[in-house]
Amino acid sequence: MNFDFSDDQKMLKEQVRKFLADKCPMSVTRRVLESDEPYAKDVWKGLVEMGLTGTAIPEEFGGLGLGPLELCVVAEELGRVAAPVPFSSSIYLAAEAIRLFGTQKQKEAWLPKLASGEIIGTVAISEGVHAAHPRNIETSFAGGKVSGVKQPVTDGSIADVVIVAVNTGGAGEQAISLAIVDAKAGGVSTEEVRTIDPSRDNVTMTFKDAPAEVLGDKQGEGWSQLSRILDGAAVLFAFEQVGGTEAALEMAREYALERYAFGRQIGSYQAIKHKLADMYVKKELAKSNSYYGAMMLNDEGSELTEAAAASRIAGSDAYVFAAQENVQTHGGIGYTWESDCQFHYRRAKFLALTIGAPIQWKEKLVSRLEAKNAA
Amino acid sequence: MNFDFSDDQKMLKEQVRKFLADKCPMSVTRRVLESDEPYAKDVWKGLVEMGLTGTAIPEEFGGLGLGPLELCVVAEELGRVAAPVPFSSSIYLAAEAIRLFGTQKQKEAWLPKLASGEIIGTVAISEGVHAAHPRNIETSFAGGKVSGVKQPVTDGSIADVVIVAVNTGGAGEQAISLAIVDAKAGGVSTEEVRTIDPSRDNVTMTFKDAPAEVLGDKQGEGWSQLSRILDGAAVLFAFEQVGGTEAALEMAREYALERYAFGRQIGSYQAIKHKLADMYVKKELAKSNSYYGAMMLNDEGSELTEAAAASRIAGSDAYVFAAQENVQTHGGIGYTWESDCQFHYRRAKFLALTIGAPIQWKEKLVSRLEAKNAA
Amino acid sequence: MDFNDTPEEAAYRKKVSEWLDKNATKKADAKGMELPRDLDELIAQSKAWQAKKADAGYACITWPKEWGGGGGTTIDNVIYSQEEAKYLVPGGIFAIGLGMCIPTVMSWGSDEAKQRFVGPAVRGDEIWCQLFSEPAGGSDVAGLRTKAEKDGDEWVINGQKVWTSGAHFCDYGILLTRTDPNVPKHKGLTMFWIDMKDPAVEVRPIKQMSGGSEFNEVFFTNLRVKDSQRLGNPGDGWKVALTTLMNERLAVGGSQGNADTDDLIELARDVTIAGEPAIRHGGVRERIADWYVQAQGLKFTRFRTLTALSKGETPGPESSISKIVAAKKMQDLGSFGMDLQDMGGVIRDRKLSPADGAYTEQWIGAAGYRIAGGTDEILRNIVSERVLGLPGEIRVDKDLPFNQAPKGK
Amino acid sequence: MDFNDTPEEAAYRKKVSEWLDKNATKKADAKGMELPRDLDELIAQSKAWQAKKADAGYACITWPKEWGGGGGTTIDNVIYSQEEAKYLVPGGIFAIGLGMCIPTVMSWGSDEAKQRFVGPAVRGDEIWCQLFSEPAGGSDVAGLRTKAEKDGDEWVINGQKVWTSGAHFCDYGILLTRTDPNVPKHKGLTMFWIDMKDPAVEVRPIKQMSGGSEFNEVFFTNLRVKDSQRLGNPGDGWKVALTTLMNERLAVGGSQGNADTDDLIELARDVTIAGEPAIRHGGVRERIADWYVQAQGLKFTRFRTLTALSKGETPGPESSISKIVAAKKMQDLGSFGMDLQDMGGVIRDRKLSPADGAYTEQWIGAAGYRIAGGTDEILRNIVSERVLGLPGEIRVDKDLPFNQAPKGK
Repeated sequence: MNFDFSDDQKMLKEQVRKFLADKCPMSVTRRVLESDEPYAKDVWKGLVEMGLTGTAIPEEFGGLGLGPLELCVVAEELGRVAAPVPFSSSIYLAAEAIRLFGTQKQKEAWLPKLASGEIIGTVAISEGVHAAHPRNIETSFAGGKVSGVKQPVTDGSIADVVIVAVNTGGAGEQAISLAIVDAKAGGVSTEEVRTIDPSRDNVTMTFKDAPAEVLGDKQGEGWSQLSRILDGAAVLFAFEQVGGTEAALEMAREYALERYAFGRQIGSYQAIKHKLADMYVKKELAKSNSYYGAMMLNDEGSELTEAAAASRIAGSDAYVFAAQENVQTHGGIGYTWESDCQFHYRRAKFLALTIGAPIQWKEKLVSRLEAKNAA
Repeated sequence: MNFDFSDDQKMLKEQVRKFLADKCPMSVTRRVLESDEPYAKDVWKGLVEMGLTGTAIPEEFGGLGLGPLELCVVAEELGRVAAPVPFSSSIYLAAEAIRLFGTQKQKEAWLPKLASGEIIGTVAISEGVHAAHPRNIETSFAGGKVSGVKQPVTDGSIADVVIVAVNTGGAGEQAISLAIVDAKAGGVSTEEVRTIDPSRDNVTMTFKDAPAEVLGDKQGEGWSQLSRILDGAAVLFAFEQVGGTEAALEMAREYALERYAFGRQIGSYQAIKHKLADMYVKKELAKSNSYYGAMMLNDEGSELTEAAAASRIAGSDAYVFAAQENVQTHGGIGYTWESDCQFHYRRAKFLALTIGAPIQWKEKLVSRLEAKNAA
Repeated sequence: MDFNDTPEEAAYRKKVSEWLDKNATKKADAKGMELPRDLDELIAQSKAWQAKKADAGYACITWPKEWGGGGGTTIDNVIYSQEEAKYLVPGGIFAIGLGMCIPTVMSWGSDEAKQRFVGPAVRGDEIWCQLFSEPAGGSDVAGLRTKAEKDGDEWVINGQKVWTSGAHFCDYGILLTRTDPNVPKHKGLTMFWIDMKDPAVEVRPIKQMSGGSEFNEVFFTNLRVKDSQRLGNPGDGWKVALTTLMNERLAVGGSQGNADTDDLIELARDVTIAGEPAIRHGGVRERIADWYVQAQGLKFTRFRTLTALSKGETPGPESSISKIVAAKKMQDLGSFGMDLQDMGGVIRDRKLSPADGAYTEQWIGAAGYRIAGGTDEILRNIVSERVLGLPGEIRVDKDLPFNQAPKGK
Repeated sequence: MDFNDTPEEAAYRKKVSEWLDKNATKKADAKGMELPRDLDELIAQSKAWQAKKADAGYACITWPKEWGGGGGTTIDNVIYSQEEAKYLVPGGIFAIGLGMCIPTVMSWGSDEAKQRFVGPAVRGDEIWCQLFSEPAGGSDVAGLRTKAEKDGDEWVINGQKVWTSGAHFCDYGILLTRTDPNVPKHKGLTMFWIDMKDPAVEVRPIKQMSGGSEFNEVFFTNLRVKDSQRLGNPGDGWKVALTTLMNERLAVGGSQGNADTDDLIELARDVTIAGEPAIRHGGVRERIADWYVQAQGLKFTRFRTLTALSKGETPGPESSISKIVAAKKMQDLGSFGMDLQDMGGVIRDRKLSPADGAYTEQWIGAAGYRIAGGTDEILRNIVSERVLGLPGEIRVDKDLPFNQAPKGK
């Protein structure tokens, strides 16, 4: 039984944590949120220099050739500071998509640049407020050209390469493919879209006959590819959520210890004590589920989908709860613009929705449990 | 705006409350629960003598000719003491069924005896652990004879007349009729079935060619009749649940004031204070919904079904929560057989299930809301 | 049991709606029309409308006529509000002044003060705000630190207030200060009325998480007020403040967010879960049922309160539960509405979002609503103590001089 | 990151399972077989099995060999338990004695006491119980009132204990008494070991709401014990008790009820909601997902703890959350399983109910499980104080002599 990260992985975590504590305090997140700056270039640059963008990219493609476990510890630290950088879009999603399903040629073309941070990638799945599904993805791919509108696309205004879920015709899931679009090769325009978390860049992305090629060598496999890509991302997002939960709990804890009401620390009232205990309980459940998700991801285990869904459900529940009750613990001051509480409040919900809402993941999970139970 | 009971109705409530406080303390409920006694005959006799069994039965059939509102105030008091009597089976269900849908002849045959308490009635709907539905009611009615097995049937071992949901063939809801069976006319046998609330009588009732006639003059209307009967019962059950919630909250409150831990009344700890506040909030929501249910029932209003469902959902939620947290507030002693906490714990769940679980009623409610919203 | 007016109530309602028909436009008929977004215009319109109401006896309906009120009953007031709500008329900016400040002046002010201020406030000529909360206070209002020191027959005031609604357009305010730090905190307070236009008063808007700014910080630098501006005796400030606070939680209790179960039904028809219409999803349906039952429960709890009022009884404590339920429901329903939009739920743009963006706005707003005018936790304390009679919190600072009580940073 | 044993662990596991194969029957192969329902038979079988384990070094694996233990590591102990759980063997009746009582005797007892009691307890020849809780105590264990008065070199004990597991078949017990009511409550306690068969000890079973009787009340009427039966100094009883209590919450933490999400899936396939299969109902599916995630979370939290153990680290506080989650889940899942059976959900008859009546039994049992060995509320206090470092409760009785502290009835 060795259900823990290795000493090397823990050391990596410590390095990332130190770097972000130093270079990415909440004031940086605030700067990006309040300005037109799409992301914190200085922080991103530092992460690139540490080689973290290449963590899980094979050495032959310019990465460090480490695995998902290392990516998980990085994710937890990025989540802890609500880092305003395109790491999840470029690495958990775009790079992983190409690493998993790209042809040798596609890997050679894109992975080295993504690893080196020379370019930024993202994925474009959603087409508005309707959950993406083989039946409602209308963006088309024909004759090597993609046309359609994706919304929202996270980090879309800064993305150089976009993995786009497209409809290539055919029945059910076979209708969907994933296309690689070079965002700088024309036919792609973006318009900023306002979201609940302006510390992350989001756009409406319009494709007009944008040159593209299918990811991998076969069409019609996009839906199952997307499912696997999102399973992996769900585990990594869950580590960001665990980190964020820990940070929100720590903020609430510190305030509860320093703030006095009626001559007592507010942290001495059971309403606050038990609220924080509940945050802690949810955080531990999320952490333990995420550990298993990390292990399944690392082993490409047979329970990856269940473990990923469980990580996402527990992680979203923990972070949203902690972020909400952190504001509540702070009282009026916690609801002001000046307070840092808002960054977790926004990011928690952003993470819980961006790769699909928990209620959708619960469906995915239970379908699997049903199948296993029937077997 | 007069959203309250009348002074006469409040006076009636006071009388019933005084009588039950005197004649039906928890020791009586305990006596019935611990013995083979199917119900508290002495209490029942008193209720009959006060004419309460005839409350909502028209004078021409030997009742007091009062309405549902009066029945509601009686219900609240019966619920407060978790009275071990067949009032709900005989009056809210059997008598109401006959009053609403019986022929003149059927009313003349049964209502006077039900009003006078000379006989006891009940309904037989469920056939085991599968929610009753036109597709799964197998008890048959043909050639004036009912055959089949109903389980559980509340107050079945003491019932003289039973309204039975039967399958008379045909499609969908038209397959269902309600039959009146004279339990003493042969063909009916009962076997006691153990339930979570032994202070109420419950049996498996077997019909073997039991002589019967259809309720009303037409077959195939049973399902819609049953729906209306259960709407009315839901409101009356909700008043029992409100009464029970108030009693459980009062028990918890008294214990929280008299019990000391670490040198303080346990009622001085926020974990207990806020728990009891939550009980109070749920109780008030249940009460307010039930008031509207009572008004709709009294007016046969167009929103009766929505109001009844809302009363049942809020009432079940409030009483089950209050009963569970009353045990929790009492700690170890609350879990002992000697404690009276168990009577609310049992009765709360019993009431929440007996005329259908809340999750079924939510379906009924939302179907109506959908229809209205579409309109 | 019915929703009908008594004959008297019906007559009054008829009179009111006839007057409203003459003097205002029904929302139903007001297509396209809306209240001015410009604050100055809005204030001007509000003042004009308030004056009209005062002339007709519909401003401060329950107050005696000699004070410019309507000399009516509480239920008259409820009926008027129900009817006025059907019309497109400005309102709100006088609520705190007439609901909290002026009643305090009337109970504790000098005859001169009453003569001077009540009339103009009723007519809407002058607007009032309430200055109690402080950064250090929060739920513990009496923990305030703004200092007032006697200097001849004047008082010199220094300190800061926070969460003051309307401070930037108000003419006057009632201000709670600490005049004696050497006695326990509830005993050293004194109340004054002040001129908000005094240069020694600085108002700064507070930006909220939502981006809006409905509240202000107010700073006092050597603000000098006459002893005659005192409301009640020195040291009686807390007793005076209770007159005011009585009404606050009612005042806040209103808003429950825009989106409700009907919107949710429409949204659920439009979006899908695992490819199926969300409205067919049992979990969505259970939430719709639960929130509908809560909304109905609150609505009919209000009706029970109104009934008590119309019988001349003082309403029961039921109303105290309203905000506990409404605030959490507002947050959860908003949050779930966003979930139903899946990845698109992060969008905060009224044009792109269902229900005009209501889900997102109420999810954000609820974070403040769960705190404003009494947090969830304070309200549960109030219910358990005032309604259920459970013991109050242990007050370690009860008998300590304020300047010796533990305060943290 | 993996679930594999280290080579040492694997070797030990192999040794264990080979021994178990020789000496017991796998549950998988034990069709029809079951442990005796008769208490005396069960005790006899339990003692025989415990003796066998002791001979093989599998009783008290972590204890030194000279005390009859196995001289093994904590993880050895975990591995043995994991393996033994696969076999149909009696266990449990020694848990409190060996988990709580004997360790207390070993830390605080005289050499004679250790020599006399440890060996027989390890072999299962003698069974021990723990006598701390009292009617007046509850969560406040130190509030106990059972009196021990010195009389020569004996103590005379009068009073009552409650919630004592196994008192009716135990040979000995450790008893916490109050020897000085004139000092604050934690300071006036003294611990003794006692002979449960002494005629001055009366054991009465407690009937639970569930109908079962797993606990007892124990009454002492002029029970005389030698001063040599004292464990620790007079007045040090609380310090001694902490040795014992350390382990209790772990001991209780186990049971989570029988029915879990797999049973729920099967039940939901069988029953209907509004005529449709309940398994298709999104609300049912969400609950299955949520409870599955909780169960997995608890399982992998245990794995994290085991990993810490196998690395020789002391496990983190994670384990303290287990019962908070498990107890409420047990109650809610049981309750919902009953709801799915609709009107039939009231039936309490294993023959007529799904999952052998598990939903009903666990719903009733959970009412006690949420209380036993630390209520939900006490456990949240523990997490917030010991894990998060938030302030402890204000102890109004902290410095008061016990006989002057407020106690209510």
